[in-house]
Amino acid sequence: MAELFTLPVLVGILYSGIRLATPYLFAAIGETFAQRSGVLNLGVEGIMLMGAFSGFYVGMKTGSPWLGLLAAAVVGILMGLLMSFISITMQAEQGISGIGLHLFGLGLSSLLFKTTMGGVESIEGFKAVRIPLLADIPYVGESLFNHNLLVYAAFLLVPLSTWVLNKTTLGLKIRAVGQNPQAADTLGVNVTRVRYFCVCLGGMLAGIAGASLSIALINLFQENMTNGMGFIAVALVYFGGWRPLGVMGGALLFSFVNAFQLWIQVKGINIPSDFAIMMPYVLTILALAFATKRAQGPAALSKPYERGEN
Amino acid sequence: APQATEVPSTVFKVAIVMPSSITDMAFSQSMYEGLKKVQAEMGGESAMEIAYSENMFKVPDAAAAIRDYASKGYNLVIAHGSQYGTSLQQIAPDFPKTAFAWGTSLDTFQAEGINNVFAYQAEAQEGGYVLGVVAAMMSKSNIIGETGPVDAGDAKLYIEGFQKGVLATKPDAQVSVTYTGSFSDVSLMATAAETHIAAGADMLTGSSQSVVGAIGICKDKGAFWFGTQWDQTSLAPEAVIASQVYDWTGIIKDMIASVKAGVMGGKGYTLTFKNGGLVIAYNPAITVPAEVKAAADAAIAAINDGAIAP
Amino acid sequence: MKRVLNKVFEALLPLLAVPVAFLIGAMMLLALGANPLEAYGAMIAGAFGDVSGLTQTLVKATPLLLVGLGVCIAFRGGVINIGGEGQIIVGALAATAVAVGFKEWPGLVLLPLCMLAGVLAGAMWGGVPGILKARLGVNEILSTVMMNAIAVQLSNYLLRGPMIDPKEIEAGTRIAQSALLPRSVWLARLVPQTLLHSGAIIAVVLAVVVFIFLWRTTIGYRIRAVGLNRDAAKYAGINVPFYQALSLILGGAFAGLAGAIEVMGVQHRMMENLASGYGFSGIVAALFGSLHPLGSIPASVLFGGLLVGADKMQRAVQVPSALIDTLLGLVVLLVVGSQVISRRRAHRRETRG
Amino acid sequence: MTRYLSSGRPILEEMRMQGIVKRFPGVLANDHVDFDVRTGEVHALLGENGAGKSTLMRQLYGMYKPDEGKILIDGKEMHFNSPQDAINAGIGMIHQHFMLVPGLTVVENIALGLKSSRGPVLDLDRVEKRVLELGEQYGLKVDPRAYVWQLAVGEQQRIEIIKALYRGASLLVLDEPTAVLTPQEVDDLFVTFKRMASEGHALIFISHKLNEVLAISNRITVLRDGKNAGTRPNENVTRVELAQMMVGRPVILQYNRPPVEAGPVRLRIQDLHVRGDRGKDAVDGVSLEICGGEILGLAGVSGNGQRELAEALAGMRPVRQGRIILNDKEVTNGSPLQHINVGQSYIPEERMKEGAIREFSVADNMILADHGKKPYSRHTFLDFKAIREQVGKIVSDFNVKTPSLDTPVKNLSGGNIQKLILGRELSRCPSVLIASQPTRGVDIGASEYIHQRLLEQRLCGTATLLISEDLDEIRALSDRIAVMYEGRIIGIVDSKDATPDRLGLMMAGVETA
Ligand SMILES: Nc1ncnc2c1ncn2[C@@H]1O[C@H](COP(=O)(O)OP(=O)(O)OP(=O)(O)O)[C@@H](O)[C@H]1O
Ligand SMILES: Nc1ncnc2c1ncn2[C@@H]1O[C@H](COP(=O)(O)OP(=O)(O)OP(=O)(O)O)[C@@H](O)[C@H]1O
Ligand SMILES: [Mg+2]
Ligand SMILES: [Mg+2]
Repeated sequence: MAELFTLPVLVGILYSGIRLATPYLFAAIGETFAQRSGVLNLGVEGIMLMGAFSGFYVGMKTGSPWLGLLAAAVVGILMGLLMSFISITMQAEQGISGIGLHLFGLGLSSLLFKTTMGGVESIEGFKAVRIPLLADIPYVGESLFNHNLLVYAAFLLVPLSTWVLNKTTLGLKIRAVGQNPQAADTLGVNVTRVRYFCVCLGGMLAGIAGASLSIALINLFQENMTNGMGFIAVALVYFGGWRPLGVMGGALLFSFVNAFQLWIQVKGINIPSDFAIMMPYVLTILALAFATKRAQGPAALSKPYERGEN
Repeated sequence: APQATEVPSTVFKVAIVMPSSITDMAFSQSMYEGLKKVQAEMGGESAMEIAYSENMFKVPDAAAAIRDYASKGYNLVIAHGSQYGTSLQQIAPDFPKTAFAWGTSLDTFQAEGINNVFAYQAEAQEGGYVLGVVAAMMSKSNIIGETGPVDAGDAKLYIEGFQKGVLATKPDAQVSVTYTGSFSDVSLMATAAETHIAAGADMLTGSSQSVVGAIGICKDKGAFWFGTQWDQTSLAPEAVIASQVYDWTGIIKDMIASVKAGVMGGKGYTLTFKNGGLVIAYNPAITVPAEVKAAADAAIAAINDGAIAP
Repeated sequence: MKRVLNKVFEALLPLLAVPVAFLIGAMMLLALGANPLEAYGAMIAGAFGDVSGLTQTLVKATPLLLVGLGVCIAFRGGVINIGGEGQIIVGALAATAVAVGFKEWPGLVLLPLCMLAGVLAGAMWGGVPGILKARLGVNEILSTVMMNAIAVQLSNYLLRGPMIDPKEIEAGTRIAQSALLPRSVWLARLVPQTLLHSGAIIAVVLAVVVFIFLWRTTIGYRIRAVGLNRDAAKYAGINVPFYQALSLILGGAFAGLAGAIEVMGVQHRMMENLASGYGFSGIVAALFGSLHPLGSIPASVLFGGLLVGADKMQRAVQVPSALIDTLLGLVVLLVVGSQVISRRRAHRRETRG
Repeated sequence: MTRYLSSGRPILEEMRMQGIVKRFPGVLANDHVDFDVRTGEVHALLGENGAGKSTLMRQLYGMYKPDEGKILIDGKEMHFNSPQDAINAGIGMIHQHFMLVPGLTVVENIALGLKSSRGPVLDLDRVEKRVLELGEQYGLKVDPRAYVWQLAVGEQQRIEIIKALYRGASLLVLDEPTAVLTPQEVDDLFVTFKRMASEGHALIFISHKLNEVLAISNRITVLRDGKNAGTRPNENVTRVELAQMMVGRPVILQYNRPPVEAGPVRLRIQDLHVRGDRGKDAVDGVSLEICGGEILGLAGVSGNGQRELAEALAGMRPVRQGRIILNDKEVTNGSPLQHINVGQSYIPEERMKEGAIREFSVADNMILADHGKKPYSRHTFLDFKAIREQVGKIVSDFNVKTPSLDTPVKNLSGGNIQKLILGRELSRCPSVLIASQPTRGVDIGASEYIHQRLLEQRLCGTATLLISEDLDEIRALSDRIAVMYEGRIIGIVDSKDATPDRLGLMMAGVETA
């Protein structure tokens, strides 16, 4: 065990954990917005796949990861619009709409991949940007400040979204709509518009989350490459108590433990690999079980709003 | 209702049912492309027809597909996954006019009185051993990383063979093995590669369709990769040194010839260096020193004459 | 009578969205160079057109219905169980372990014991999130998602270690699957030469039982009360955390049974990917059935048929299998999206009446 | 020529609703109603529970669309698709059921939907300053930084009023704004309303309290069964006439309380300490004893610990210190079920949230606490025949107006839900009854009925704790009256000696001998 607590290992965990956390952060913060406005979107995974594909495809065809990112964001918004239309305008049960959206995204992304590309290819995605002075900090500098732009962006999203939720009129509307849409409605807040906005924002961020894999972290697309990340991201929203900072805590915990369990295997510690692989899942549950403060979710979460029905 | 008789006898009809997709750059693609090659040799679609069902990870679905193809009069139905064996054993007796094949296994169920099943298996450990020799000789750090999906089946054979090859060449080399617990988790596979590299590995290998994630990391970090099942050079010409390629054409041709001759099963095939089913494909863009290639060839020769049993 | 007819009509109305989904699918098929008429013909014929298709549909519908029943109970109790995947896996593992471990025992004892093992394992897998929620307020979406991943790894471990088929070790292939279950626990085939097994009957009977349980017993009453208004239920002396946990446990028990029945009726051994998708498809089936146990019966058959038919279609016109997921996704989206239309119709009808 | 209010908004000369029809499943809530209000007047709207008052006003505020009829403002026909449209037309509304977001602070609730002085960024300090000013000006005390979920209903009502004042509408609809206020607060509020009217606002005022209606309004319209039963100028009507117009029969406005032999002590509370939502002791050492056959009234301004006391007595809120003894059995920190099993009934203050399940049918709601007992169930199976029989009886005894026993409770009017809950709790023949605000928001006919039932219950030996802010009600029903102030019982007086003045002083925290 002692060999796990050496400096290179800890530095390695820090580096890998931050990278692993990036797609979770984008997706989970997007989902935080959707849920704070009262919409449970279980389709994050499908949106991520569509974002990953479109980001990759456009990036590959144009040679510009920036255009790929833009494409992923746009496709994410479109998927968000679809979810919004079904679950907000048509007031469908949100859980099942999300599962439908997931299936749709899963299928369509592979279908497009098959018909347009036919095989796995790789591209040059976003390059690591070393932040001059900070990256020179001994030990941790390289781990923290030598990443590609999307990694930084994911972490900057945390204070930004906290600020939006708590300090802006838009954030106030989002929080109100998620808790008591009728009250917000009677004050002239357009519940539908706020929810559309949040779900589409969530979709955009989920699209970017997918793209962060395909054009920044791994630089290729493969069918079903997110492999359940979208669902973990939804779970992390609950872990984080619907607060971006908490979500970041959850994403980092999950990712650090995941990075750690790989080190356990690399160092040849003698436990079955399956149990090592379980660790992040088990610890995430345990961490939440023993957390002292538990947040209350948005009261209107997953309840469609119809005026007059009250 | 079965329409077996309506098929013009000039066209040889082959169907294949696969657990992953025809573009997985691994197990399924290797078989599918093998069929395509044979088809081309036989004179295109007028001579041989290929039908496929991909992503059949649910065994009952695969069983339904196998039964369906058999009843539609396909001459040879390939169940390309060892998990399909139990079902095949139940289906084959119902269609004595159809030949079936399955792998990876060597059990043709003749002991159970079934005579229309071929079986095939790739001796993945052979190529693993040879690539292990190459990796050991080219490694500067003498640290080598292997990463697989689940510690079982073809992946296990390959990974253990590779390890043997390394240790036979450099007994003091350090080989560490990680598993991600999933055949499709591209992202965790990438992190596993990252971890191996951080632990000092300069030569990496791995199995399953999710290794594409690991290959990208090798490219970024300047480490080298060895592929298996499929020639993975195209993904990272600067990082992939060599791949063990499965060439199923020999087996396919033999099966077709057998069926045409009226022998519907009972043969177990192996994919080995000796019969040309396994090929080491070097990446022309990376110079492998002559003595390394010589050592690899020597290993192949030793395997072929039984001096080494990986 | 008219009222009932109206209700039935309104329940079926959303199914009119299916053709719309298929229309979109048709455009995709055309784009892929396939003939939509041929494709859909194959789909419908494949799912319902002959004995083989029909039985396959029912085979698929069985786990969907069982999982769906668990989903109904959980949703009625106000908890969202998306842990069906994991619960199926552990249910199947437990049934397999018992069957293989006591294979000499007479079938009369062993068969129910295997089912019980599946039920208990599923109940335990649902119970962990249930108790965590009741005792520590851990959200069940989080814990059930995590429990799914844990179950997969547990299964990986068992199937390549303690539970691996000794024959696999002998043969050196080491395929991760268990030994074959003794014949004494195989569920009887209802139609020879097909996979349709008596588990389908068990599922339908249980649907009726769940209906009675939820609407005719005090425990069911409490579960529904807790699901609709926790505060009021609490004031009425109902132990809210207990019934929330109970609904998750029962949800798990049904999924666990689905797993047990799947190995005993279809696969006859435990292997990887046994659950894949049923946990989620069961939610879809339950919701198509308006979260009503009896409604879940036709909904499961319909959804099962869709899955089977789509596979057939893929083979008939040779399009990538991804098209199936796309199409299913569209069907789900459009069907739930159009449920509001029948709700509004009902509302209008009652307002006039 | 448009005239303007002091706030700079245009004066709304006249609002006229013509032939309004609104249907709900099984109910004709508004049946060709004509109604109008003019600048400078307070027009009161009266009617039994479920008469259609709120429905009419919700159409005016754009929350429902009328099935038939027109809404005219200054002669121009309006089509309101959302509250936003109504707000734009100068209409404001205080809703009967609070439209507050519990997880937001008071200022956040007030700032919601308003333009911020700092563009997209909130400026809560500025809102807070203005809220404090308004509170000062109109005698509405609030803590702007508290979370709404921490507040008692009375405080929530004040926030609703401030919210409306802050927005400054030309036409203000007040749907039962006084239901949860103390008499003093009501007096202060009326001063405000009168001033607003004299400035040129138009006000619509809904209340079940006839004296309030007579005190404030210029004209009075009575709705009965969705129809306009008549509009009268204030000067020409009396309480009795109004009551008769509403109910269709004479209403007793005075009760007689025959003396009852006090039985054994049934509820004993000893030095009880209970934490409030704000973390401090909301109940701070309360001791009380109530005997069988006795009604103990608990008066006090809302927010002085009554809610927390009631919740602790129901087993819903942990007791930090002290004991609760029910029928000689200690139930301190016992579950609600334990309380129920010892023979306690409870009528919660927040009825929609805690007293009933909206989606459940009338029958299902009736058996909420007793579904596990005979005759409702046997061996865990519910007995529907027995349920329908019993429930049918309670429904007709308590005169609950419902289309059927299978109607979801959410389709009943609030007053009828109230009767349903009361019927349920009283028909269990409790030995101890905790009744929180049992007639709040209930029409006079129904209140009369509820009061009579409470008095009957007294005759058969129930010990009742009656928590109410309605001093008339407390004085009419109670044998003894305790006054709660800042978490303590500041005094207990015999109801004979409880003059309104004396109670008022005690409620303000002045101990009188
Ligand atoms: N959203 C709704 N759905 C169905 N029925 C409704 C709805 N809202 C009101 N009703 C019904 O319409 C009728 C009128 O209700 P309304 O709320 O207007 O009464 P009210 O006069 O305000 O009564 P109260 O004095 O109790 O407030 C009642 O019978 C009520 O049950
Ligand atoms: N707390 C609530 N939350 C949501 N809807 C409610 C609530 N209370 C009442 N309603 C709805 O309002 C409709 C009409 O009831 P209304 O608002 O007129 O009640 P009320 O009799 O005035 O209430 P109360 O007497 O309790 O003040 C009901 O049918 C119900 O659907
Ligand atoms: Mg009302
Ligand atoms: Mg009322």
